[in-house]
Amino acid sequence: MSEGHDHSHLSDTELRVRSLESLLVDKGMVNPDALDALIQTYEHKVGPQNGARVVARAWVEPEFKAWLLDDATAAIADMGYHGRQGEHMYVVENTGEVHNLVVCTLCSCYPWPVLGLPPTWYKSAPYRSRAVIDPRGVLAEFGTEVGADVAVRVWDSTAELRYLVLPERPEGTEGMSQEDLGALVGRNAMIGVEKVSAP
Amino acid sequence: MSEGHDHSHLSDTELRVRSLESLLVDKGMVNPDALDALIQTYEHKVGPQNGARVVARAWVEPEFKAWLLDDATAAIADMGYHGRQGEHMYVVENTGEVHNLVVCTLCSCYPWPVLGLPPTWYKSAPYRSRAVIDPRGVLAEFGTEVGADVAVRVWDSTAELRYLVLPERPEGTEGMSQEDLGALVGRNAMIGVEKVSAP
Amino acid sequence: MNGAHDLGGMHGLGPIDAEIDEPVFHHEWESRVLALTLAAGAMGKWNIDISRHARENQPPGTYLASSYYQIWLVGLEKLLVQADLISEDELSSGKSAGPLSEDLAKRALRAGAVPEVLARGDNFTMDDEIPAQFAVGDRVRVLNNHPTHHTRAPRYTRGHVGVIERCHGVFVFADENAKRQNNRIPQNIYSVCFTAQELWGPDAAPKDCVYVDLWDGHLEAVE
Amino acid sequence: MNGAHDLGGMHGLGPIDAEIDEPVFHHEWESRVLALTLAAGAMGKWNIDISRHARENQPPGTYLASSYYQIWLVGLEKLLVQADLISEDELSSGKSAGPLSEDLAKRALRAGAVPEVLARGDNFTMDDEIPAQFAVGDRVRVLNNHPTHHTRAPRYTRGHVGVIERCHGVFVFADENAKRQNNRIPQNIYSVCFTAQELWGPDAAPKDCVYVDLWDGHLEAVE
Repeated sequence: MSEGHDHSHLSDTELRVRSLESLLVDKGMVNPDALDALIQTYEHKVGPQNGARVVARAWVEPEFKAWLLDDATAAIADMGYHGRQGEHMYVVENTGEVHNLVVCTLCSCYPWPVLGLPPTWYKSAPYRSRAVIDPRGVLAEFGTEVGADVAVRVWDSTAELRYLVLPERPEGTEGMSQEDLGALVGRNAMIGVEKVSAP
Repeated sequence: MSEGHDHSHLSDTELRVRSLESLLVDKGMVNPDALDALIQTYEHKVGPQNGARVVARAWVEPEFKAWLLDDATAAIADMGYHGRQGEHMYVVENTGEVHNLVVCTLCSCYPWPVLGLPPTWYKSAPYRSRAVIDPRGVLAEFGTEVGADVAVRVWDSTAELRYLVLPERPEGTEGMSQEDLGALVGRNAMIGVEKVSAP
Repeated sequence: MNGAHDLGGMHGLGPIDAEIDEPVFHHEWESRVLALTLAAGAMGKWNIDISRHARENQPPGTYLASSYYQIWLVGLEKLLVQADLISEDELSSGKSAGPLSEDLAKRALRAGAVPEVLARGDNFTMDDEIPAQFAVGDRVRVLNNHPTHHTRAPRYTRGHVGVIERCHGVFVFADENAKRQNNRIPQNIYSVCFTAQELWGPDAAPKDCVYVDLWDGHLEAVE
Repeated sequence: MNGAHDLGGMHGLGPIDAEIDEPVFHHEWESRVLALTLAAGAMGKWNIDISRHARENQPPGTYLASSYYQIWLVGLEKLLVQADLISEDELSSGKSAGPLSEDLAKRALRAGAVPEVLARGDNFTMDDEIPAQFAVGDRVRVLNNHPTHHTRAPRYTRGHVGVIERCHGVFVFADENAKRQNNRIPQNIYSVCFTAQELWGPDAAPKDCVYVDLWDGHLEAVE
C-alpha cells in the first residue's frame, strides 16, 4: 500500500472521528472538557513511571515485595495506583530460574494504572500471535537472551486480572536510592520483553 | 468500500497482470497461444457437464456405479475425464442416510476434469471456514434440508484426492434417458451443497 | 467466536516492530477515540465484555487490516447504535436528530468526575460464594467448545490439559456478560498453567509454560 | 504454518453469497492469471506444494482481503522470482533484461501440447512400498505440531482423534515436498474420519463427521 493511500485512509478516519465527536457532544452524551481530562490523564499523569516506583520499592523493601507478590492489588493501591484496567493486579517475579512475559492474545488487556496505555507493538497482531507460541523468538527480537535452563512463563491476560512483571534487580545497584532505581525500570521490563540493566 | 474504490483496485491488478504477461512472453517463458488454449479449455471444454455424465451413467448402469465407488479414477477415466487436478478421484454416494459435502479448507482443491474450475463461493473464506464446523448451516443457505437422522459427511480435500459427490437419483425419473438425466445434475449437487430435483 | 482477534499461535504476522520513544498517541484522532469510548461508557448501556465483542466481531480481513484505534472506533459506533443511543442516520450524517433523554443526559461524564471515575474503575468480582470446582494442583481440560459468541477461552487452549496454579476468586463470567447488560453470572477464575509442549508439541522448549485465566465454565476435571 | 489460509472452523466470515449462472471468469485478467500460472509451471522449477505455500504465505490481512486470483497472482510473482526465472527488477519494470536460457526456453508450453499436458496431469503417487502404519478402523491422533512451514494437516484437526476410514496408498508427502523441488518423501495417505463432536464439542450434530486426508507423518496411534 502506498504512503499516499495510507494518508488518505487516515484522513477518512479523522473525519469520521470528528463527525462522531460532534454528534455525541450535540446530543449531550459527552462533554468536551471531560474528553480533554481523560486524554490529559493518560498523556501526562498515568504511565510506566508508576510501575517503576512499585518495582523500585519492592527491590528495597522486602516486606513490600512480599505483600506485592501476595496481594498485588492492595500493595499497589497503597502507592496510590488503582482503578480502571488495574482493578485486579497480579505481580510475577523474574528470577535466575524464571522469566515472565505478559500478553493479551484476545484483545490488548494491560495494567493501565501502573503502565499507562499500551504501546502499539503490544496491541499488534505480531506480538499477540507470537508471544504464546514463540516467546523466545519474541524476546530475541527485543535483544533479550534467556538461557535454555530458564523457564519462560507467558501470562495471557484473558480475564480481568492484570499482570505486572517484577524484573530482577541488576547487579551493581546496591548503593542506589529507591528513586534512582526507579529511573532504571522501563516499561518493556515490566511487560517482560526486556531486562533491567545497571546504569 | 465504495464501488469506485473497488474498480480502481481491479484496474491496478489488471495492469499488473498485463505487465507480467508481456514480461513472460518477452522472455520466451510463455506462448500467448498456449495461454489462449488453456483458457479455452476451461471456459468451453471442461466443466460440470462432464461430472453430470458420470453421475447419470452411474444412475443407469449398476456395474458402472459399483466401479465408480470402488475405483473412481479408473471409472471416470473410462469416460475420457482425467488429468490435472483429477489425478486421484474418489466418489462419495448420497443416500437416505448419508449426505456428503466437499470442501478444501486450506486452499481450493476441486476436481477440475469433472467439474471444471471452482465457482467463487467454493474458493471463498465463508465456505471454506464454515463447511467443516457448520455444514448444516451451509446447506440451509443453499436451501438444502438434511434431516437430523441423516449423517452429514464433510470431505476436506487436504491431499491430492479429489472428491465428487454422487447425488441421489430423484424419484419420478425412472423413464428418463441417461442424457436427460445428466441434464438434471448441476455442479452444486456434485459438490454436495444441493440435491438433484426431478424436472 | 473463532475470530481474527483470537491471535494466539498464528504465524505469518511479521516482526514486532517496536518503536523507540513511542508517543502515547500517534494522531490526535486516536486520543479522541479513546476518550469518546471511555466517556460514552458512562451511559451505562454496555459492559466491558459487550464492548470487547463489538470490537472483535468484525470481518477478519478488516480486523487484521485495522489499527487498534480504528478497531475501537468501529466498536464504539456499533455500540452506540446497538444501544439506541444514536441512530444509523445520525451516525452517517453526523447530525443530531435530538438530544438524549434527561435521564441519560444526567449520566454524561463531567470533567471534574474524571479522576474519581478512573481511580474507582469497575468491579468484576462478585460476592456470591460459589465453591471452587478445582483446587490448586488439579489437572483440568479446557472444554473443546466453539461458541459463535464472545468467549475468553482462546482457541489455542481448547481441548488442552493444564494444571490449576491459583484460584483468583469469584468474578463475572465474561462469556455470558458479553451477551447483554446485567447478565452477571458468578464463576471462579483460575490461573491455569499449560506447558508449551502440551500446547505446541514436542519441539517447544521443555521448561516453558503459558498461564491462562479461565472460568469454571471453560474447564472440566481430568482423571 | 498457522496462516489465514487455514480457514476451517473460523467464524465471522459472512454468508456464502453464491452467484447464479456464474461465469468461469469474472474478469479477463483472472483467466490470464490462471493460464500464466499453468504455463509457467512447465519450467519445472516448482511443484504444487511449493506453489500452494507461495500463495498461503502472505500477511493474513492481505490474504483475507484478496480475491482468489489475486492470491494466485501474488503467488506466481513470488514463485518466478524465488526460482530466478525473473528478477525483482524485471517484475517491477515489466521489462525483460534478456531471454531465458535455451534450455529453459525449450520447456515453454506450446499451444499444441496443452490438451495432452492437461490430460496427463501430475503423478502424486510413489512406487515405494511403504508399509501402512495404520489399518482401517484404527484410532489415530493428529500430532499437535505447529510447523511454521507448509503443512496439509489443518489446525482444526490437531490433537484430535479419528478413525482410519481408508488407506489411499503411497503419495508424495506434501509438507516436505513444499520445502524444495525434488524433495519427494513417500508416505501413506489415509482418509481419517473425525466425528463433528470430537472436533467441535458436544453441541455438534451427533451423526456428522469430517473426513480429512492425512499422511503417516501427521498421525500417531491411540491406545
